[in-house]
Amino acid sequence: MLVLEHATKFFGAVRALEDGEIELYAGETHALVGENGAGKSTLVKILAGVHRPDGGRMLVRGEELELAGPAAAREAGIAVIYQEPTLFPDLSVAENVFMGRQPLRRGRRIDARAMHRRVEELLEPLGVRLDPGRIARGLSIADQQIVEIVKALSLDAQIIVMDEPTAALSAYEVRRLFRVIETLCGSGRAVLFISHRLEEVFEICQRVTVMRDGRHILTEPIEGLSSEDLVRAMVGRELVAREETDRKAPGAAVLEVERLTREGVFLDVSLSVRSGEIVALAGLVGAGRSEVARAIFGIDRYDAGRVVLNGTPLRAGSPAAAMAAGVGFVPEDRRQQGLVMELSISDNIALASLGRLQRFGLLRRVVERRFAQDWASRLRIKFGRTTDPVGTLSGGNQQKVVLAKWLSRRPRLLIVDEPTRGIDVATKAEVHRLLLELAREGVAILMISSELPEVLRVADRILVMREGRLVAEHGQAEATESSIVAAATGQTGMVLP
Amino acid sequence: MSSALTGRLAAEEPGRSRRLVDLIFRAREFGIIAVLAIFVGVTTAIQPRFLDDQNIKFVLLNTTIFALLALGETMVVVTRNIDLSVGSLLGLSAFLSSEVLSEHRGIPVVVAFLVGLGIGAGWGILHGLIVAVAKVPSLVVTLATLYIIRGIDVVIAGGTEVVANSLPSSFLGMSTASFAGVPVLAVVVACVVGAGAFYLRSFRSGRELYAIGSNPEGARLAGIPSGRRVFTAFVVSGSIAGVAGVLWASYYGTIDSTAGTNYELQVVAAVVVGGVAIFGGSGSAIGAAFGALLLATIDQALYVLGISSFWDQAISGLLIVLAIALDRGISVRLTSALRKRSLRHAA
Amino acid sequence: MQRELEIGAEQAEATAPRSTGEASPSGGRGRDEGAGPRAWRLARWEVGLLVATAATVVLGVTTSSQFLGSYNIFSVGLSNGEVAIMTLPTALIVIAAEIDLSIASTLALASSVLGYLWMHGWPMPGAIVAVLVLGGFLGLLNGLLVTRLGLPSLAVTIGTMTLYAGIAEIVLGSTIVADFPSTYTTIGVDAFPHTDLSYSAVIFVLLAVIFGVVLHATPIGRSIFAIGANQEAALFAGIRVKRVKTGLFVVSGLIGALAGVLYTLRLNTAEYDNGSGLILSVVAIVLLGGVSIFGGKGSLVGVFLAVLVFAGLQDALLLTNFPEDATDTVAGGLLLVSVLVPYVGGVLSRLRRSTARRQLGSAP
Amino acid sequence: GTSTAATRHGLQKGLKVFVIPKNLGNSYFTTADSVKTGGALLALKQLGEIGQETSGTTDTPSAQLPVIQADISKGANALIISATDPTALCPTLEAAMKRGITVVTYDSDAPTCRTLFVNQASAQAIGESEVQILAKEIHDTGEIAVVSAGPSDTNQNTWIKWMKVELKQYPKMKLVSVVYGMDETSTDTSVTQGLLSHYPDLKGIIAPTSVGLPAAAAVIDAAHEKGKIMLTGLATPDEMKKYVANGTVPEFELWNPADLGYLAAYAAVELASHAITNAAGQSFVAGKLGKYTVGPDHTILLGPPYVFDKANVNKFNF
Ligand SMILES: Nc1ncnc2c1ncn2[C@@H]1O[C@H](COP(=O)(O)OP(=O)(O)OP(=O)(O)O)[C@@H](O)[C@H]1O
Ligand SMILES: Nc1ncnc2c1ncn2[C@@H]1O[C@H](COP(=O)(O)OP(=O)(O)OP(=O)(O)O)[C@@H](O)[C@H]1O
Ligand SMILES: [Mg+2]
Ligand SMILES: [Mg+2]
Repeated sequence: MLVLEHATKFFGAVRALEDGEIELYAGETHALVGENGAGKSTLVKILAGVHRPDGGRMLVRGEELELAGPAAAREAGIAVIYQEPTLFPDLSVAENVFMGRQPLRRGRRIDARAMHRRVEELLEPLGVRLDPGRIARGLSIADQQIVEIVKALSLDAQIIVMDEPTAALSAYEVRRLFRVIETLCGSGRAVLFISHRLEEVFEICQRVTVMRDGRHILTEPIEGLSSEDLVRAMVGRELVAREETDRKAPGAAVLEVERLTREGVFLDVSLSVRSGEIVALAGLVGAGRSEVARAIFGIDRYDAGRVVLNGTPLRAGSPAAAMAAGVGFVPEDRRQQGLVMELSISDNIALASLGRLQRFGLLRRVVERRFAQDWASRLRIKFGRTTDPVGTLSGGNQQKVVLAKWLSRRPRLLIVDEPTRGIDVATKAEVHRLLLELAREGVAILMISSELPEVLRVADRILVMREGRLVAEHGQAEATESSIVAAATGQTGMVLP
Repeated sequence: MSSALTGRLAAEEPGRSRRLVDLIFRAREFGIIAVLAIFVGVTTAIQPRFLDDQNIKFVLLNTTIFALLALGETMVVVTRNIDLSVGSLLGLSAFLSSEVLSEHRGIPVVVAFLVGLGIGAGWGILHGLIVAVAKVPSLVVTLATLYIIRGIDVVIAGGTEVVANSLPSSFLGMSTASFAGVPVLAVVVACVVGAGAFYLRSFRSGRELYAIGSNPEGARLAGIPSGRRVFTAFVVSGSIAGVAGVLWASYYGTIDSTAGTNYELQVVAAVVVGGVAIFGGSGSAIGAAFGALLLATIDQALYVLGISSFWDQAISGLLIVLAIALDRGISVRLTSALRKRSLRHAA
Repeated sequence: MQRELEIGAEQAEATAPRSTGEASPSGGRGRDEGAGPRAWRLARWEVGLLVATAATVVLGVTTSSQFLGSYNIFSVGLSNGEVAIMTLPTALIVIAAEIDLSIASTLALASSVLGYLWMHGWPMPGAIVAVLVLGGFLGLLNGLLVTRLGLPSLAVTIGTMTLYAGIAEIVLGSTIVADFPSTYTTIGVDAFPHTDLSYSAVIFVLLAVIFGVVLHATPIGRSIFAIGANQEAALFAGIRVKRVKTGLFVVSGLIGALAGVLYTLRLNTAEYDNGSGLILSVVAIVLLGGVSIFGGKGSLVGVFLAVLVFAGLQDALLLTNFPEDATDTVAGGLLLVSVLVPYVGGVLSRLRRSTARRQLGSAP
Repeated sequence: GTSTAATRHGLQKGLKVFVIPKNLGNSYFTTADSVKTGGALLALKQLGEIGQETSGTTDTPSAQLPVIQADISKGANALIISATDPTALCPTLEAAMKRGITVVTYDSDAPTCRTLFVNQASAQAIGESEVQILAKEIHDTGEIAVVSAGPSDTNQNTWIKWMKVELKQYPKMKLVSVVYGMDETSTDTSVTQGLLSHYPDLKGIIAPTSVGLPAAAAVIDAAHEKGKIMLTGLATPDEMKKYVANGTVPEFELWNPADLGYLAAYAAVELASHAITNAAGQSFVAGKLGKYTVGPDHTILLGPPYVFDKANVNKFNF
């Protein structure tokens, strides 16, 4: 149905794609996997007509095509759901779906009624209730994803590309999405599915393409491959299995949260984290986990309850106070919240420690540089120079910079929100190793993660949130994926396949 | 278990909350109409003559050029851009178009409009190109041309002025003509603004302007020809400023190189007061026109009330601040209402 | 700029050996580019301005032998001092991705109030202090509206620009106060002792040094850059975003009021419309100085040079009998050229690179 | 006796003389200064001097000051200036005089820091005659208002002061308001509209500003109020021909601005050549205008203001 051969793409001097290759058949779900920066998104953007390839050719239904822009790709029946949602927050859901293709009435006017009707028709089979007339601002990430899918459906596209659609979704929503994908393939469409979660790839896809460093490595039916095979192809070397570290018994409570409430977001949340302990907060996206973390760190205010650190109540609404009390916070959105992309690697690492890098009010540059250098090498960050803008790093290394920024403050409590979102397998393992090591050194860790295997592997204790409330607590030993999902969704009978 | 939270959130019925949100949405225009009504009401209570024919006519006449410029500015602002050159452009067009009429006696008035339109469109094209192709921030571009155009005006005018006596009376009468007591020009401008608002609301390319302002990157990915749309918005804004210059000349009769100085800030103020978000994506041409009407009404009300005109600026300034604060308040409420609804849907 | 230069040079040595050990996928890139070219790229804007400054001086000297004469230097400083002073806080605010369009109106209000207080028998030092405090409050109001209510500063300060100028009008009305004591108004007549510079120019230079150090060498300065580049990330790094921003607006108000005092005393006239129209020059100079309107980028060296270019060019044109306001045209043109040059440069280098690659591709 | 002798000695040629109106782009000053209209620059040309008109485009001291300073830097021998604000300009003008530059003010004076002031008409005469013209038109009765320029404009304020004095002679005429149109056509229009709306019984308006009078006339004309509200003031004849013809403004006044500039130029050259001093009683011949004598306070008076009406307005072209 679609063939892309020898695609190359340069960004300035950076070769993002060297030999991109993909082949899609009707009715198949095809996985595209690879490490961070392997060039997956770049390949997708070439298919979408966003980037013009510097070389290679593309065949759609046997015809050679050169895409002049996103509109041309749409015309060719290719719909793309991008890694970052691309909605227009000020426009209605229906307009988001039909932007540029709104149904018209006499005199080339937009037929709003027909547009809303169409959206409702498209939503129906997905089993989602969404008001087509509401503006997109304030939609949950899952709902935003739904709008993107409806957009693809409305195009009646034969080729649907999804760039990490599950990265921001919880298990329940992933189910919903998979049902949709199955319907799509059933009707003869081709789906290109990108994900860092290999278990998903095995579950939904028939064939897989692996990329590394901008090159095509292999394309094979998924049957007969093991996840080790895939990982080996992605990284190009064997992964050393994580040795089970023996954990020390946790010490005194570092963080105590008492009946924390923020109207309409979370209610009556009480939890504690002890030194040397890793506590995971699991739940669906939108359950309010990030909000709890943000409230603890002082980004958001809360309406009731209190946060106690090492026995002392923490002033609400002040990240500075939280930091002074020894809290570090790795936020969920690396690009928006974790890093200042324009600043250099070293500036970013030092950003939370400016207070101690000064003397007489002046920053000490030499100390600052050595400091950044030191932490960068401790976390094995791959970089050219510490003065390079942090935006030039791959996703995983960016995440390590965020970690370095906080570890360098030697926090007593580290809150990590989705620490491995959008990170490849190898780096993910390294992050896990780091967290475990920190815990061994006595740091208390509160981890929010939507990835159940990660939660099960790393956490000592697992708390589950649903609709703004804590609904369950599991020790590491008794927790299973299904028990957590059951608690998170409130559907006690549900079992993962 | 979670009944308290979901129960509270589900309390609103879908139908009702939808209606509520729609109402709040429309209220962004209602708000300004309400302020206008209150203002007119209070002024009239103090000074009943505020609502007499002649005064209404004055207000409408003073609003026309202003509202026209606000329409062009709205088209630019919804795309997350700004056009600061309109005041200078109006001045240049006013001078050159009236000079053509006064130098060549007997030339048809339409020539003046062509001259004005040509000047406006020409500069609009330049702005559009620089912003859309070279991707230079429009604030910087139009700030620069604000100076440049005014300077050209000063150099061309060189201390001379066009006086009413040298202009054909058909030209001068045009802006003040009225039919059944209603200024014709006001009606024409109302129609133009209406058409502009209709275009922005009901045409694909109009909606795309909003999309560009709402999420520029998303617009690119959606295949919207952003460059072309933004370019068009600047050309329209420039053209409108050019035509407005001709109307200005017709209205005031005496034109020197200072016509329209600092007018751009008033136009932006009207647009902001009218509920157009300064960072794009929302707002309507009707709202902006009402913003212009409100500011013009306040001006006139002060004169009519005999309040020292020294108060005029302070009051419009206060109004601008209040308007954006109010608008912000509404949109925060709106967002949180929507978020709660989406939480309920997810449940 | 100096900061970048310094790091660029030393960092190259420090990092290169260590990073060679890493199998960095993008590591090959840029290693061959030495520190020199990199620093050069960063400093390009300032170097461009330096060239422009030199060109201005050459132009000035060729048009008039008096251009570098002490009287001319004095009068250039005198006429541009207040604008120059106002560019400093404006630069910081723009780097923090906000804008303060009300600073020139603060000047007007400060001038009005100074006149009002003097007229009503306040002693001069008391009146000046009161006016500076007032300026701080006006800035605080802006800051609170922006940070506490979350309003866009462009809109807020368009509003307060009108509001403050309006209050100035109410305070003084048609009154003109023109009998300030001559010990104060001497700043409009005499140069600063032992120099050819006006008092306002000397104050500008001193403030520029202070602002430069704060912006480029202190944690606060780093915070300003971080806030401007990504406010949310700055917040998540524990930077007190609201406080820093509010502080910047307060400083802006304070400096606006200081400029108002200087303006009033220099002209020995308090009048409500003092300083109207200056805001556009202030913003134009800041942007010309290489400060990004989107925030996060800029240097005070650039702004300082832009002040020199702006004032020098304006004066050179005056000496050639340009109408005074048409000189603004040239400022506008300069601004436009300054934003178009990087674009044209970008197009050219893209062209060059793509030809280079094509050659590379055909070579093997 | 000495003065006539000095004139015979002849004047220096090649003097650098700068003419600095309040602002550029103002037709009144264009008329006063330019060669075409027979103003200051014509006189300088005839005398063989290097004349040049320089100023800003807004009439504020902060726009005028850099221009004056630049002129000093350019090596001026004489400045002919209409002062936007005496106090603000004085230090600079004094600096100029200290450097031996002759400073002649015209149109608007800076009493303490100039060599000579060439006065277009006595303020008292203008204030009185404006009131008299209006009184004639409204039969000494009714509410009247003034549309002035800026609230701080010295000339207008002095004239208004004398108007108020003169009004004491007309007990049935009541000055109800002074409004400020800022010498911007659009503001003049708005304030005049405001007057009409606020004072329904208004009988007359005096607009002693060349921008305000035509703007006010246009409003009255458009509002079909002519005949009901009488209007007079100061403006150049070209701008007013239309309104004189259609009866909106039956009579208005002005001196000949070109003559004012012409006279100021002669005075400046005489002084700069040391042909005369600025002492009272010194006299000289100002070309086509004839002989003038320096009066008290180092001033020269151009003459009485000139009244324009239907009969004579079309004879003038400025
Ligand atoms: N617009 C751009 N400008 C410069 N470099 C870019 C750009 N987009 C991508 N790159 C670079 O191209 C390479 C491939 O990036 P791409 O986004 O395709 O990776 P990916 O496989 O999608 O990674 P991830 O799993 O993190 O999403 C990376 O080195 C990246 O830094
Ligand atoms: N992008 C968004 N825009 C607006 N509201 C959002 C967005 N994402 C989430 N919300 C709202 O915020 C609240 C809590 O969401 P939050 O993202 O904190 O959940 P979470 O459990 O932390 O999920 P995650 O898995 O992303 O960490 C919900 O009311 C949700 O609707
Ligand atoms: Mg990607
Ligand atoms: Mg979250």
